[in-house]
Amino acid sequence: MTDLRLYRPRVSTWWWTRKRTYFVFVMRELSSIFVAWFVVYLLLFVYAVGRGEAAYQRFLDWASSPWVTVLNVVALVFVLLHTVTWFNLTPQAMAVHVMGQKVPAWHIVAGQYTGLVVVSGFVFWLVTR
Amino acid sequence: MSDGVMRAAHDVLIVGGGGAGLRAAIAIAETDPRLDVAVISKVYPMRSHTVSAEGGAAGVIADDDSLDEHCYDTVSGSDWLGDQDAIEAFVREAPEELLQLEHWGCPWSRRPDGRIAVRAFGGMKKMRTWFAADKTGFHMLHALFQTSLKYNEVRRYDEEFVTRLLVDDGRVHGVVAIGLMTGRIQAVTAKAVVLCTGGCGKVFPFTTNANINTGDGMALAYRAGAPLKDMEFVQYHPTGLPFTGILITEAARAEGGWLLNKDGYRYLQDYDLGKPSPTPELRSMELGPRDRLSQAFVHEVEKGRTADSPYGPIVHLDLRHLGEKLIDTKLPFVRELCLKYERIDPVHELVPVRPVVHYMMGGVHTDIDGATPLGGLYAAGETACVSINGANRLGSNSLPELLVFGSRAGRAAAEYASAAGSTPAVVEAQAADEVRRLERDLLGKGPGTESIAAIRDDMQATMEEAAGIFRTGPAMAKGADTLAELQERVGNVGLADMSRSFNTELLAALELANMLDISECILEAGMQREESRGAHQRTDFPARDDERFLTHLLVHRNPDGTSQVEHFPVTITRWPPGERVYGR
Amino acid sequence: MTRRRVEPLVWLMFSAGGVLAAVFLPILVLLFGLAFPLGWLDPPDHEHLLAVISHPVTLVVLLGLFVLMLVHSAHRFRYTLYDGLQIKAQRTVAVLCYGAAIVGSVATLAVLWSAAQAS
Amino acid sequence: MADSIRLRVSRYRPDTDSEPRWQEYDVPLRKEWTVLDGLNHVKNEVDTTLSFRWSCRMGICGSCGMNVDGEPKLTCGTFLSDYAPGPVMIEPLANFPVVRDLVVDLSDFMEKLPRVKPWIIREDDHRTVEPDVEYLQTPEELDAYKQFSMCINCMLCYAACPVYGLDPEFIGPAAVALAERYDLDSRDQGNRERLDVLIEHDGVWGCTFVGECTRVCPEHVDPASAIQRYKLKAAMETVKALLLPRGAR
Ligand SMILES: Cc1cc2nc3c(=O)[nH]c(=O)nc-3n(C[C@H](O)[C@H](O)[C@H](O)COP(=O)(O)OP(=O)(O)OC[C@H]3O[C@@H](n4cnc5c(N)ncnc54)[C@H](O)[C@@H]3O)c2cc1C
Ligand code: SF4
Ligand code: F3S
Ligand code: FES
Repeated sequence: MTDLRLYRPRVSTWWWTRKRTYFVFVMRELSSIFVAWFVVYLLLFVYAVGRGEAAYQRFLDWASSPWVTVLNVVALVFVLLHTVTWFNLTPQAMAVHVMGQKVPAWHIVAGQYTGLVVVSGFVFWLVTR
Repeated sequence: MSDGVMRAAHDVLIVGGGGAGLRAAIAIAETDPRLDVAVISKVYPMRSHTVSAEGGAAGVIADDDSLDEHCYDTVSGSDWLGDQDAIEAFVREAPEELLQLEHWGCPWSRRPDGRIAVRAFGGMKKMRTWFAADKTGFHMLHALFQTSLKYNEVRRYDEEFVTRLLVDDGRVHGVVAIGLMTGRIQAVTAKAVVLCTGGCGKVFPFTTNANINTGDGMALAYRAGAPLKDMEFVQYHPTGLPFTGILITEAARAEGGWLLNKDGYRYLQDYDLGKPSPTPELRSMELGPRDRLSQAFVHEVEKGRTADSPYGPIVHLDLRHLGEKLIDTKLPFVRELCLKYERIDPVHELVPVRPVVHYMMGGVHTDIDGATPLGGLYAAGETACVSINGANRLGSNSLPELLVFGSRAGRAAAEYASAAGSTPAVVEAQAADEVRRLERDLLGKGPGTESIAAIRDDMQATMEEAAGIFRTGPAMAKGADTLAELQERVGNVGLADMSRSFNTELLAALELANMLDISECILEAGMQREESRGAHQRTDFPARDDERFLTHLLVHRNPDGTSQVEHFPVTITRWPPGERVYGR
Repeated sequence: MTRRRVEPLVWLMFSAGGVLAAVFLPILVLLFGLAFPLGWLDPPDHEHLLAVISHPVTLVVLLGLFVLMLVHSAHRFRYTLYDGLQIKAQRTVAVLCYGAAIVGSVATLAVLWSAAQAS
Repeated sequence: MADSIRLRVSRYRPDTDSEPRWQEYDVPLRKEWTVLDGLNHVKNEVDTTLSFRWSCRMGICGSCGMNVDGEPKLTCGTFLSDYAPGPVMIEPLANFPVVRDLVVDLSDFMEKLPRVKPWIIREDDHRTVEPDVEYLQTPEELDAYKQFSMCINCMLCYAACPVYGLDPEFIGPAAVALAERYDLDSRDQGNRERLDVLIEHDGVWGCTFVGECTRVCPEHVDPASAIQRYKLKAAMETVKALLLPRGAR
């Protein structure tokens, strides 16, 4: 009788650099950092607004400093990655039925982009009015 | 056990985890939950060859259908060689079994009102073939396998290869098996053993069958002293893809596909199979029985009316007129297979096809309850010959056969096991012998002068030559001589692989030995049957001869390894032998 | 009855946060992160902003938005640490991630509340 | 087209090797040859000691999965010509313990599968048929679960899923797809029982929706979808249980 000597491969720490799809996945997940960053940023913004005109102005000055700008550009890229991937995955995550018929995936995706446009328009209107 | 042969003991041991084996296991678990049942299989059950079945399973359910009509189609399809008592039981129980499977979750295709849908099939006068699109066997097998998981009492030995039956005094007491992962050889004893090891298509070079279909169960039974029945009847399916031998299901023709020769002519009309009509007619033309269609192909080759391909002559299957929608709903797998393996889209193009070895009508001789003449040994499924298929099986009769006779054999084995005594001590010595044979004569032997693959190729070529769609006495005799030489040569095979773990070379050697024995039986029986009936067509005896051969042939193994053929009466109940009429 | 577990609820919040982040963040980052500070657009005047922010509806909306987005990112980051860096101290990671989200949520409440009082 | 192609095959023999090593073979390159045909050529003509699983050679038995150039593939449906001029790297399926050469150990899945109760559960648990009574199911009801019933247990999805690679406790894509298959079957009433299993920590929650399982699935089962849908269902059930305490369902 022989004992089984199984070879158990180890997953390397860098597994996600080996394949494009894995890499995109990890980038997608890292968008979470920038989501958190922007929540913090917005909080600082609200805080400044609450503190008065001068604080608000100081905030805007700080926000236009190069490093904050760079951070926000990167954040925008990751946030867009989040939006696109999230929209693309939604049809997989839920099956929507309307009158017994399964709604085709592209309808759901298109619906979300419509939502994006409407929400963006509304926010834009609200703050620039 | 002495000699360090590991041992496990059960009440009933089922060899094979395909449709028949799993059905038997569940039947036993349901009959008597106290019985200790085990299933041993050389592949994981869901890999068994039942998974490949495409077209469907016949069972009378439609309002305009009747049990008698299914019986008659099967009897005439068998060229009157099927046992009519078995056929009647089969036809009666098939719908119940199929419905049972429906209750176990099989996703049968449905009619708009939610009832089971049925389709036409070759040689059947009514629409009675249940189907799950064109992956019927896959869905049936997975439904059975998954359902079997709920019976905790069913023990499984997955990926264990049975090499021998343990027999004492005309009774079977278990098996010896090699665990593939560990290479461990162990004896598994049981009060009753049910062989459900499937077909043996791999004895031929060009077959729809999977790699595992090496007829192990037939060889095991034969060597243990149980006779094989009707081995000369090998079914050629008329529509296999060239090169791979992948099956294009008969359902493609049942849905309205045409067979065309190189001139685009529906040639079947020249072979007494009816007149062409635009929509499919039951028991006519493309919906004739498989033996007749395959024979017609050979005649077309002789007339020079087939097209050429790198892999021999072909004809065309035309599905274009069915339209994309029908193909995608009823025959999606056919389209997928054509696209992948032929790079052809059947929606727009003709599919090249040729006859291909598909099914073994013969097998281990059993009675209507799956019992073989050996005490405690049962068989069911393609490895068994009950027989309902006689000289030619009708498409879609095999899947329900697995269920009906799987259940029956399971129940009978359970009953036998409940009454049987304990395992005699002599089987220990036998098991030890077998371990020695495997370890010393095979694993320990070292390199030899012959290669497994070369002998296998020669065997397959010999069988195609000698036992093809048309046969002659002299060709079969010559084939038998070649097989005898191959039996010699196989003694000089050595194994380069001496490791224990997953030694597939050892398996190939054991399977080759099994296939050689089966090949000999096929030719032996073929030579004895001096007539033409169903799938056994002899150009030197072109007519059916009910006087001499309305009988089964049983091949027994003599102690010296030679074989001996015996006649065994066919049971006729209500349908006296008549002419097989199709298309009229 | 199903055993009560927190995973499903956290996951639900994660998903809700994901949806909100996907539809709200692009425009918010664009406007507040880049366009206003860099002067691509004239920043809204303080009074208008204060009015919007201190409106009770805005308060509730922003609170929901921020909290859910924080949970979203905490949850996602937690699994990124598990899988991407194969961090074995899973419990610690979870406590830190969700802890941060909770701290952030409390801060959100405080900031929003004080801003609302300011007007 | 060149007339031969090189296979770089991962070999591991537990009797002698402590870890896998590469071995190269040149095989004929023919347009109708699959990777499996190449391996069989090696097995029959070149090196009889190479071990791998295969059976149906038509993409339905699920036994021939291997990593081909790093992607989990059914080798019987993967053509050598797509990798010309080569070499083609052939490794055992990733994320599983290797038994020998290209053969991996599937016991983990075989143990997990029964946990999700992949069989029809009925309150009136019939063990035998009532003759003539069929459970009706309309084609639409069939379509609801059909896709998830196509799984051939080939394990490509497990080989592709990094989460499974990192945490073998994770029940994995195919098992959840099969649970979902029965949940969505109009004949089944076992949702509750399966939920109790999948709502556990090593059930669906480990999945971070990498989506690779779906991308590599040869049968278009879309297990990623099954898992996310399951999460939604589990979450809804939990909310319901919170809002309606004491089993008011
Ligand atoms: C391509 C194809 C399509 C078909 N389509 C149809 C159809 O549409 N309708 C129809 O009615 N019929 C069809 N058939 C026929 C039918 O599928 C088979 O006859 C049937 O599935 C055989 O089932 P079985 O249970 O007897 O054996 P299998 O399913 O072949 O199972 C055999 C089992 O035995 C085990 N085994 C074998 N040898 C050993 C050993 N030495 N030790 C341990 N275990 C062993 C194997 O592991 C396996 O589990 C088709 C056949 C083919 C090839
Ligand atoms: S879900 Fe797809 S990839 Fe996974 S085992 Fe099933 S068939 Fe294979
Ligand atoms: S790849 Fe793995 S993480 Fe989820 S979506 Fe598929 S199971
Ligand atoms: S050999 Fe069956 S799936 Fe490839």
